[in-house]
Amino acid sequence: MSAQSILSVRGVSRSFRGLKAVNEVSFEVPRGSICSLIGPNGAGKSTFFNLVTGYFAPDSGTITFEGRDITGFSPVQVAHLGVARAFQIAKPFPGMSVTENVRIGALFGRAGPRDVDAVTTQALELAGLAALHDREARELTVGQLRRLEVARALAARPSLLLADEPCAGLNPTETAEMVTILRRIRDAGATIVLVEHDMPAVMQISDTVLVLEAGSLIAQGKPEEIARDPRVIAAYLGTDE
Amino acid sequence: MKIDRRTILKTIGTAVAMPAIGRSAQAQATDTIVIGGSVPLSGRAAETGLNVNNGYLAAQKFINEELNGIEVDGKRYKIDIRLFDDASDPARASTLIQRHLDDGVQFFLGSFGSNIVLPTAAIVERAGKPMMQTGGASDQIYTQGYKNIFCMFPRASRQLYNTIEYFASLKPAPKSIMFAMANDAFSKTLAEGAIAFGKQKGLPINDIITLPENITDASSLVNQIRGKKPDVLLATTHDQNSLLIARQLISSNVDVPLLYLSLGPQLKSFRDALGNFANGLFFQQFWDERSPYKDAIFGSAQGFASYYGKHFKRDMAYHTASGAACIVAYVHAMKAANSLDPAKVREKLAALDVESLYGRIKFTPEGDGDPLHLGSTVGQVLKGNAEVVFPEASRTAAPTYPAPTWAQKRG
Amino acid sequence: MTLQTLVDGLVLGGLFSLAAVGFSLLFGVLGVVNLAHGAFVLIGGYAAWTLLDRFGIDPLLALPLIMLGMFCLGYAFQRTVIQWATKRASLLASMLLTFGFALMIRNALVLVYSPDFKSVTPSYAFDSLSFGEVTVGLTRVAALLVSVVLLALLAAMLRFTSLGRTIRATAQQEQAAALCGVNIRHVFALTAGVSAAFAGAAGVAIGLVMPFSPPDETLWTINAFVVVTLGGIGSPAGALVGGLILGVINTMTAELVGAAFPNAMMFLLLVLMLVVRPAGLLGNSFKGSR
Amino acid sequence: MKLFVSGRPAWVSIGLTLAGTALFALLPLWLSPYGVRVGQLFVLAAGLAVAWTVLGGFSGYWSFGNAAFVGTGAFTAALLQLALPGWPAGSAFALALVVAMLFNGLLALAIAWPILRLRGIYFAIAMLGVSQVCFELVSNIDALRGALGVNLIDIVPKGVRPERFYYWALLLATLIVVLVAIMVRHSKLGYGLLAIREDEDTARMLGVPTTRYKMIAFVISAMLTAMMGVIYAHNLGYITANSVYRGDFNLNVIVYSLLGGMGTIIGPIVGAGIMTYVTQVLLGDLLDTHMFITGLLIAVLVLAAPNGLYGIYDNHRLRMRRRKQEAQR
Repeated sequence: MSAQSILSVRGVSRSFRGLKAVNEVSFEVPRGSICSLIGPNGAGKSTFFNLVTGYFAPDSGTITFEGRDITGFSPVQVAHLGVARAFQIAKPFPGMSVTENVRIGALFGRAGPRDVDAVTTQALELAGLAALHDREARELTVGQLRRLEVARALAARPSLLLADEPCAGLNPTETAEMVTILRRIRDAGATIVLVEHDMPAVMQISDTVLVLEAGSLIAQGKPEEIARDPRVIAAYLGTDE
Repeated sequence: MKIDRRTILKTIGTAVAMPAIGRSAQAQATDTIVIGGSVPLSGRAAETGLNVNNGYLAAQKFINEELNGIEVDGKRYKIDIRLFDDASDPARASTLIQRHLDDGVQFFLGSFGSNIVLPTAAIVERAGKPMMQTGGASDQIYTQGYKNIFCMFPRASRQLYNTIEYFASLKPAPKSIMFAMANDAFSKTLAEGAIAFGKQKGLPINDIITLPENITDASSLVNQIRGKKPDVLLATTHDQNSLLIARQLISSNVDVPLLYLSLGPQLKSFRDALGNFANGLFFQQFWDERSPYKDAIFGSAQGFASYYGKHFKRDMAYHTASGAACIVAYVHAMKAANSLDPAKVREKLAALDVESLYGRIKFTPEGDGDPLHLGSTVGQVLKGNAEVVFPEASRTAAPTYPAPTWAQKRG
Repeated sequence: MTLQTLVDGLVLGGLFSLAAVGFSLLFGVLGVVNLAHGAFVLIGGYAAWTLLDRFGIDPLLALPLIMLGMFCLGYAFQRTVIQWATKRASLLASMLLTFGFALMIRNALVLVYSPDFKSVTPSYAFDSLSFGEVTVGLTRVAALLVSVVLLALLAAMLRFTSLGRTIRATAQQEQAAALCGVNIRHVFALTAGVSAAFAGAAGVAIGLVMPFSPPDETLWTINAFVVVTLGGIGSPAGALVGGLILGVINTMTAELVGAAFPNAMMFLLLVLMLVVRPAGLLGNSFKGSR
Repeated sequence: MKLFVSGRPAWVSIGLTLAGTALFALLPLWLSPYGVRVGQLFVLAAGLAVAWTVLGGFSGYWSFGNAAFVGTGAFTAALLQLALPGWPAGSAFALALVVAMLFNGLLALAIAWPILRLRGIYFAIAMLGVSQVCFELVSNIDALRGALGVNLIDIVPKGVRPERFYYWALLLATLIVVLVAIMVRHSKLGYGLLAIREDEDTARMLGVPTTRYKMIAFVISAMLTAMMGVIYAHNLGYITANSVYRGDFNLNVIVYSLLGGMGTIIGPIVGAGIMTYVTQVLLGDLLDTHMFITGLLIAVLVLAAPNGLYGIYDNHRLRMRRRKQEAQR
């Protein structure tokens, strides 16, 4: 493992009822980068997130985070080490205010108890939610909810943020906002792994792109390389074979 | 729908806003004697509660309507009985008893079940007011040193003395006696008292079976009887469970020469449910309307029974008579004291020794009924009627022992 | 004696099964826990008592009539009250609603029928059947037969009729069924009707073998809980298995541990079963177990 | 370590609670003894409901069996006092109270892990089962005396009216319950519980130690409920299993919370106040229909105001804000 990579995945497989959802996947995520995971539906992207965050244990292979083998750790343990996840379908706590939502992220993240208020405020500002801080989550729009999801994940002070389709369903303005927010997060020192379908957004912000198809990693590289890769094009558009 | 909800809320709002906690009804109005208390009218004890309730009301009705009240210290008073439903909840009962006390009620009637009677008795005792009751016979009530609590029944552990005497007099003598008791304070002390007395008498009490307070199935008891073939089974269970036990014994064709169900066969509904099969069943009988008792108010036991039958639809039970006797006892005590001072009335209650529709009313120093005068007799269902068969002095019919088998009754 | 105990347990279990299957169906299909179920059972028992006492109609003949009446009651209960509650509040809150109804029904029964116990005793109520060493009351056997036949009919109805298929489909995929043009409200109400009809039938069977009074409603609701937890949710087979096991455990505990302990054992088993296998032995026939 | 992590100042809630309690403590000086006893019922109901809220309201794990802890608390204390004849009343009471709370805490701890894996209705049913098991065992095992009943020692000091003494004792206990609930609510634990209620899986994802938190809340709730149970039992003076393992303790606490506002602390208190007033005062005179009306009330409540009075207030607040925003636009 290189000193620069924060997350390193070696030969990880996981199957469900005989179906290989993730098959012998290996890659490294460099520290401080934005790394996008793309692939058609059912390619194993969400399963992969679940494996890293400890929701499922891999059948084989190892996952190393910041030099530590976290294979088989529970979600709580993984979260405490500094991995946070923002869900594709935003799952804020609907009965709580925006601040309370983010505060929970901060409380159970790596901020010290005295820093909770500061971290919460900071996360709210970073996600552009400061003006909405006393709204209840159930009052927010889809775009605002998505940003709340990111803010809450961020408040945990993660060194690695796993963001599950943060731009899905957003209009172009909202997407642009989200891209800016993700960049700001990276600039503040976190590493981001992104699952995203919005190709323009992916191409805009990714440092590396990984392509999964049917559970296997079929390509990885810089965005412009990936865009030209024939296997990727075939996977996305389908072939007539 | 919004309108609906608003209307509902508004209605509730107005309903809630009306009364206030600290009502101060002048209870002791010039020409009425208020007697307060609780009865369980919902929950498991409601059946007995209703019987007691009707006894109280029958006495009140008779005294007010037929006698135009009672005379104490040269003045005529009507009786005003105020009851509430304690729902067998001790906290609710205590609260509502306190309300009566605050309202100035001087005389009390008790509820049913020792876990209700004891907490309320403690409050009434502390206030120095007398309480007559006919639903709390567990020994615990009479070992607290209370001075103001009186019960128409002897304490539970003494109630079956006549029954045990009867068992001891049986010929041929029973070779084996089985007890089945429900796990509630009353049934348990009732059985345990009888067992202790029976052993003292040298009776062969070989099996003691404990049942839960409420049962849905008596087959284990039936099987034990089938296996052990006791000559006598004495079950201290409440009527619904007694009926289940009887029905299962009949439909399993398991015979007991002497089947004694402490509570059940006294009730007409119980005998009706079993038809011919009820004949021969033994039970604990406290009262029979044919008893030759004279009564200063109703004239006689018979007089009470016919008055009750004329004015109330519900069948008579011994709890109805004992309820009426509570009021009769109060009347006697008040007249004897010639005063409505609760302390004086209490003195006279404690000293009471008077014949009534229910028998000779006399209390032990602890306040429960004198076992000799207010104890139970042994009853048996004969030709569909509840008869008293022991002791011989008060018998209305001769006992049939051993009772005919189920098969004979089928035929 | 152990064979006798086993038979006694099975006969008792038949009653438990019948008294629980309606509860189980409603729980499985609608997710509604009906705390008024025991009260429905009692309504059936009181109906049988009234018909026998006032009109001399034999309870077994009255059974279809009572089931029909209870079906209508259940249908109306669902369309008016429960539907409203589940739409506006949570499923857990709908439990409280049915608790409120249980209180109302119990109180109403006291007012109408007095708090006294009632006993349904047709002429054959005291006859018995003997098989070698084993003797069982005739009405108990009749009650068991009624249970088994009705449970089999219900199972066949769910499996083979179009109503049954619709109910099953709706339970599994509510939205998909709605898209296919199923009138969900109607199907749910039909299910509630069937549930109440079976509660009523159980009331008749219970009335035949034991006296009952209004406070018993709690008992039959809680028994239904235990049966469903033991056997599994939503299916007649689950109710049958759960009921029979419960019955046998009842009589066995009384014989082996002590007559006072069947209830304690029953609830202990309920808790253990929930912990080990919350969906019951046969699982939830409608939704995947979790 | 910072005690409170809440943005909303917990000290305000604590101050209000203390002030409110002081006010309530003075009430007996004006109320009739009957009023004081109604007050007892209210304070008891409020204490039990808030104790239930620590688990049920905050984390959404609705227990249908808190009577288990009322009863087991009462009987632990009663049996312990039987075993210690001749102890001075004060110390026997204190010891029994502490032991009863610890015992119930241990009982809760012992069943917490398996039972708290169940969710929703399954947890509710399992708790109902637990309370029934406790009731049946205490009733039917002779040594536990549930059937015969037990007398508790008299702890009322000379010269104090018993109804006032127990009113104050219950008030003090309820004050403790409410303070503990406020502390839980505003601590990290409280936020974790709320997160569990909103979405347990997400909470786990965010690093909330869900299992541990649920267990802690369960144990706290059980101990507080047992504390209320012990004082209630002393107030009765003599208890049987029937008087403490009461089915209405199981469901009423939920009714109070639903009426006042689920998940809040003031909600169950307000709910307990309203229901006590209605069922014990308004319906106290009714002989044979009060159960019907209580049932009707519960049904109407669920149908008309599924989120309780707090829900009505909350909706109103949201609507007002929305209107204001629209006006600004």
